[in-house]
Amino acid sequence: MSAALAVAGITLAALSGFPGLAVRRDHPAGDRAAALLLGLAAICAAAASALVVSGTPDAPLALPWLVLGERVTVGVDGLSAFFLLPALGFPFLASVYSLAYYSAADRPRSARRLRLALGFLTAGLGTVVIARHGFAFLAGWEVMALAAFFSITAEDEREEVRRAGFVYLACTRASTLALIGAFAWLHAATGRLTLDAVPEIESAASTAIFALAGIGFALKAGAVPLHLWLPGAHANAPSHVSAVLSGVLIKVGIYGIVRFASLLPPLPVAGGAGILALGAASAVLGVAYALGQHELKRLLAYHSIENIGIILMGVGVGLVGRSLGYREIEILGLGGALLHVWNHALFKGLLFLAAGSVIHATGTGEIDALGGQARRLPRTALFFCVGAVAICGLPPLNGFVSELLVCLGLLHASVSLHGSERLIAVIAIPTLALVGGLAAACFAKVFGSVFLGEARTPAAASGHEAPRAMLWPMAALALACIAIGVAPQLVLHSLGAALHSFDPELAASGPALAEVAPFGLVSAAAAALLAGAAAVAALVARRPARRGPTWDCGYAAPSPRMQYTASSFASGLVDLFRWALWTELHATGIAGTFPGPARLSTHLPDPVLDRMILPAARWLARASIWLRWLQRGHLHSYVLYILITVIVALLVARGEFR
Amino acid sequence: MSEVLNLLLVIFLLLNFWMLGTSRLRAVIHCAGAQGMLLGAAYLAMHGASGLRAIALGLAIASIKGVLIPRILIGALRSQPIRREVEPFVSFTVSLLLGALATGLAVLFARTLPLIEADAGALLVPTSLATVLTGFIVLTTRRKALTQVVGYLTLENGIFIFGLTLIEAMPFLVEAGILLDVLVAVFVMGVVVEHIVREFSSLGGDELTELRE
Amino acid sequence: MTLLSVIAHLAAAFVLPPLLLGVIQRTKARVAGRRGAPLLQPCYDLVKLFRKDRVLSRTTTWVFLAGPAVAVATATLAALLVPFGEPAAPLAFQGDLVLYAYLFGLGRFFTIAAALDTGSSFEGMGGAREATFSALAEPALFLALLVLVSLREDLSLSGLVGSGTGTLWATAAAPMALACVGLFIVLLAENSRIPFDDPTTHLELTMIHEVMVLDHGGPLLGAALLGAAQKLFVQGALLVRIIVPLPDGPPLSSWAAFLASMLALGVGIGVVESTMARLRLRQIPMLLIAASLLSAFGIVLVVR
Amino acid sequence: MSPLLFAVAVPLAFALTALAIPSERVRPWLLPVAAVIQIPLLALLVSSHGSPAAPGDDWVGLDPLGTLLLAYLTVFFLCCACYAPAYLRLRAERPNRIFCTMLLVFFAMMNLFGLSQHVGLMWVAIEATTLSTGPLLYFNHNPRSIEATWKYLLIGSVGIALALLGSFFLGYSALHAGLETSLVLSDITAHAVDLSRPWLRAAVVLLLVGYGTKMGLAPMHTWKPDAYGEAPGLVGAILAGGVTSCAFIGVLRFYSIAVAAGDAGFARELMLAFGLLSMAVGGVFMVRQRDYKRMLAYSSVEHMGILMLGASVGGAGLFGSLLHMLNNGFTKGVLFLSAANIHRHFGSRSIEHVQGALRVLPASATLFLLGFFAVTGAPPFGPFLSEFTILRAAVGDGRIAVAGAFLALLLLVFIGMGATVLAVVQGEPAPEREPAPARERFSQVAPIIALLALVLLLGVWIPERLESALWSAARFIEGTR
Repeated sequence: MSAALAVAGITLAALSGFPGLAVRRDHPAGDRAAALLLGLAAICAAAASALVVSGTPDAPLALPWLVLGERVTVGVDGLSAFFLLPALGFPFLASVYSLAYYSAADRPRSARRLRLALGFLTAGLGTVVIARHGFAFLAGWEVMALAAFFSITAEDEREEVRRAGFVYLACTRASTLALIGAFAWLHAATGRLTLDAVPEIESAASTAIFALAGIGFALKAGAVPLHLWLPGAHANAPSHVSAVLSGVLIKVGIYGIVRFASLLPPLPVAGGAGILALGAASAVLGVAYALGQHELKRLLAYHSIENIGIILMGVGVGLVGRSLGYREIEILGLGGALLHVWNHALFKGLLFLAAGSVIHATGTGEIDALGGQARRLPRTALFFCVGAVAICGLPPLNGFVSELLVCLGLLHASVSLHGSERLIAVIAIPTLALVGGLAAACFAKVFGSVFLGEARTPAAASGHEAPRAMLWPMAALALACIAIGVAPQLVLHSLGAALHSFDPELAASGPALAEVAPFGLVSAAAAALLAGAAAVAALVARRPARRGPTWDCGYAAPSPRMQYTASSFASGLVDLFRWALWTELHATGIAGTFPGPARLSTHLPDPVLDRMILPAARWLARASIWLRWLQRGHLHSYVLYILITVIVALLVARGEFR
Repeated sequence: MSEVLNLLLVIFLLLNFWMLGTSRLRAVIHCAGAQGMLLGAAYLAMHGASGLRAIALGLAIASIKGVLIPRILIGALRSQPIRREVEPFVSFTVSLLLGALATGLAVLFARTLPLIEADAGALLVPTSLATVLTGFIVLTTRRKALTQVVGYLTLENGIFIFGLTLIEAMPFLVEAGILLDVLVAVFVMGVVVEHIVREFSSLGGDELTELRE
Repeated sequence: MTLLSVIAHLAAAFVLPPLLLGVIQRTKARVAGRRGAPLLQPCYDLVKLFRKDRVLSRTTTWVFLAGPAVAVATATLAALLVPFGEPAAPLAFQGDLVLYAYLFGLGRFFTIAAALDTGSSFEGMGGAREATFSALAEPALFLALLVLVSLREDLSLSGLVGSGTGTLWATAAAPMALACVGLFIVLLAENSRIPFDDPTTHLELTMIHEVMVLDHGGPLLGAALLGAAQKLFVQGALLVRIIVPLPDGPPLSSWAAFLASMLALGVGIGVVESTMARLRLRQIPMLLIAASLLSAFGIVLVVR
Repeated sequence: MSPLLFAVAVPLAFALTALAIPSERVRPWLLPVAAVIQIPLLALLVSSHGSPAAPGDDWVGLDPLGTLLLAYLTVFFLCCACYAPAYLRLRAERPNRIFCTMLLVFFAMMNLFGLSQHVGLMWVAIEATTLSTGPLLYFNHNPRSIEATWKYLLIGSVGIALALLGSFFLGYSALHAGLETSLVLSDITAHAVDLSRPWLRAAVVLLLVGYGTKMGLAPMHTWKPDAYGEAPGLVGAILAGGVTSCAFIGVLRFYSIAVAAGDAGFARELMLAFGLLSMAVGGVFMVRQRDYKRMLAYSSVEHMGILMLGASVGGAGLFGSLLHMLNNGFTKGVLFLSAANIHRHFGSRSIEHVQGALRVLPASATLFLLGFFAVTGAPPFGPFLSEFTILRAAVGDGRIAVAGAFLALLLLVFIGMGATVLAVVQGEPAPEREPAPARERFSQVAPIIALLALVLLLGVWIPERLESALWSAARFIEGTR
């Protein structure tokens, strides 16, 4: 039943772009129909998830025919259900948002195409998470990846969009190829392609499969150093697409890692420790690079890398726990990681949507050109603030709950484990703290520079509140952030079901999630915090107020240009990490007694894409162009190639003969 | 009979050298034509006794390869009034040396392959291979399109010599089909050369390097 | 945990922090040779501020109000996680040390946001510094706590310090000492005390916390100051509970011991502030990193 | 005279008719008609010929390979032929008498190749396809097209001449072994074990190079970019989907002799080398390729490499290779025909002039783009299944390095090809090139959609009969029938 529901939802989603083909390009009916169909899809997904979580047994659905002798099946288990809900629910919110943000009337040239792409993206996402067979998985994976490409390049008339799209496309293909390799190896080692637990497999093959799949999934998830596509794609896609990308698309990479981990027998400890280290690196570098960014969406994109890092830390420590038989660590690590998947989807989606409404209102995403938006877009500002607090992992919102679980997992590991695993866990905890601190600094910077203070440019001064269609999805996401933060018990069942289908032994012998996760007291603390802050605020605001200019130590004629900019705000930390980040500084120095105007600007190129991959690609392209010399148009040389080939081949054949 | 065949083959080899050594296009074409004649003669010499069918085929080879095809090529040559030299990339001396090398290699190669006793003394296999290699030399060192057709023709001639050993295995129709194919190939190439002459006002060569990379 | 002790704890969380400030100020005055303000002066100031009307900048929004409000709320909640005079805090669960750290993060976030809300370049500068240094203080705090976690194999603050740390000092004095030094540095940094910042100045460009609340006045300033004082008190209390193994006994005696230790801490901070100079801004990260390294060394000693 | 030759005679009759018909408008319709008639004809022949697994000892016959090839060619030619009238209407300025005639002759010769069981006859047929496509390439009558035609003819003829020499060697190897000389495939296979090894090896090498030249394996691929670039899109499609497949089948037939002789190791090594080299050359030359039709040619080189690689792996790899032959053909049809539409509209093949095709020609550009994804092995299109099968076989065989190289080269190809394809379809058309808004005709797009549908279908559903036909062909080659 739940598999059928999921398939129905996926079908609805895939079809969501098609009604719009029947009406004029700039007619709003297409947008509405797409939102409606995606809404129905989300309902299907919710129903399917609910059925699974409530424990209704489900039989997988199969294609009625065999493909190359393989029975291609789909089915929904707890883990699938956990990912299915955001996969189908999130695009619905994005499509509602796009009613105003990317309406057919405003963008008749690309709205249609984007609707189609978003529909297929949703369908692909859904298919990946419910696939029970390699073929279905890969098909869904590629549909998702390609549809995402079309979504990213919706505004392909811009050069940088095309470039970002191409980088994405190359990366996603690399990831698909790695997965194809993994499945091929899986088949070679076990003789089947189904995504069911593999009873026995050589450990070398198991490691190879997991490594290949891990490369593929890490590319999609955007873990450092495989994150190269992520910032560009997120920054250049339409904002609601960025929200979907960051909210669900990159999470599919996490789903894949978790799914493959559950598929294979417990890995050697080094596997989990490696993921943990990878996660820590992603988290630190992601947030450090985010600090140096000047563009709102690119900054948010680097935070996605950071959060993927946190998730991977959870997965890593969970897998270490699984390998060594520590159930509590496994539950806390993986549970925290999975919960963070949801949470990150919620708050990062919220942040991207809010960023979109700032861009919608002012036409720019340059942080240093904005300012003072809280008075022009008060609701958006509130939502962004919720998202910012949540993403920093601060109580009383949802980000805290999941980070707490991950951190608890690490703390348990640092107490219970021995040897090098213990040391890794011990190192990971302050890393997590550092990441939290940096993230808070970064979001204080963004929130302050964009929404608070005075508008720095006329464009920023012309801002206006977003239309209702954009506000509702944000409101829904913000409410969800608060709900999970204040009442994490809400997700207990979904999370438990996901964990149990990850490792059936947990259901049999492990402690319950509710026993190890202090949800009750967290919930009480969160509620107390909200109530306390409200009470203090009420107490303080009791007194009457007068309005005046900003005092600013008595300097009464401040101009908006004098405000502390985002770049200055971050410069302290960026300078501190300069040895690792390789910041590019462009400065006109101050010299002489009466110096002229001076300028200082910083640029933070991506370490992997801009400093390694692109130069290498350019070098390779030059080398390959040099090889073109072989095909110069001279027929004589072509005939000579044939002659040489014959001779060499004859020699080879002769050599074989001896 | 084997002596007659060997004599014909020696002439064949000499024609190879002549082809590499001469600078006149017309002479090169005639060389190829003469080889075609010799081929027909060799065919008759080997299988003429086996029946009417073989005689017909031998005559067909001689007339097509020896007469018709040179005619086509000479016709293509006539359509262009200027520059009837071969214009090789390498000097004629080097061409001849290459030819000698090719012949030597062919003999060596034929030695390494086991031959049936009937052919062991005969020059059939070495001549065939040497001619094939000569065809390649003409193809790779001569500038003009027309010379390359001749090179192809020489290559084919070499292969046909080898085919002489296998008459029994070939149905008549297949044999005729092969011959027809060669004829058509040369015909089509001739047509193309004529078009090249018309488009580029030359027999082609350096002009034909527009398509690259 | 009785209701009474919860109320006592809560009351202590509100009343004692200004007193601690008073002790520090009095100590500094005494060391400088002055008589100093009365011990209750910070309390008087707070009461006075809460009675005032508010003056708000036209630039500001609700965030300006949220800053002080959240600061007080978070510090109070954090206070509930740290045992004062009893073996356990009113609120304790496995992993509450994470909540403890993140609560201050929340307060800081809103304090910085409120500073930026004014659009003033001074306050932006203060916010930037606060963000920078606290980001570095965070891992130092966790590392120091990890020393205890590794020793105690417990994940709640009450579990770590509630039943006395005497045995730890007996068995692992070196790592404990390292952790305490690290924690003390974090305490000074987080609360903008000398050598990180001079809380008595208001117009120097080196300020961190004080400059952020430049535009806050009246009850808003009162709340901000109260929150800051609570933060100092709570973090001080944690340090004290680690250093001083409280005797098992009737609540009154342990409370007394706790108060005495807090008094000593106040005096200690006062002495530090009187005898040391403020560091140059560029050296502050070094000190914080040094704190992290001290604790990390402590952990290495434990884990090995 | 075998009744099978009707499959050759009927298209030839149509070719004569085409030569005779005076109307330029009516003549192109002969192509689809001939293609449609082929369907029942072939069905009849296959069924009346009985089990296709038993080839006759005649020099025409239907072995599993031939059956597979003919069935594939019929479908493929049908789609291309349906495109022809629309295309030729666009090119009304050029007379199409020779074009239609030669296309039908070409079709007949491909059928003949599929049917031939005699090495010499195979040679005649494949050479005839070369010759009949010469005039097709020259359709545009400009200097570039004559250059391309010239190179195509000469390289093709030289290559195929080597194949003839190889065929003779094969015969000689039987002669040398004292067997009754026969160049009928089944005879050779039957006595393969006794053949003279050195001659057999030399023969297989020459045949591999010769037929490899027709396939366009690197480094004998040099004619391909020129020919595909200059040929009309329709001809490009037929070359890339038809001739190369015939040549591949030819290679497999000779490979099967080596297998039957129990001496296939060297052939496998050579095929692997050719395969990897072709993939690499295709990939390298696709990088920064500015001409999108030449790019398709290099893609074809690459896919010929994949076919070789799969065949060299053997077993399931061979099966995957045969499946890939179909997939590659259909996908190349999609790509060439949609590229033809784009080329027609923009009047240029260079990505400097052709941009923003998605805006101007939404249907054709979308098909081009989807074709690109399909041909680079994106699931769920057919080429994915076949490439995956090959990869799986390679890994299963323990040839990890080969599998790794395969994957790496696929990535290189994707990146190289993607840059060019995206440059064509994305962005805004250059303002001075903003072409007249022409509606894409249904007849211009429908055949491409049909081909793409086939490609997609083969990715999700392989009919049981097709699967068993592929398996029997693979087993036929490896002698495990």
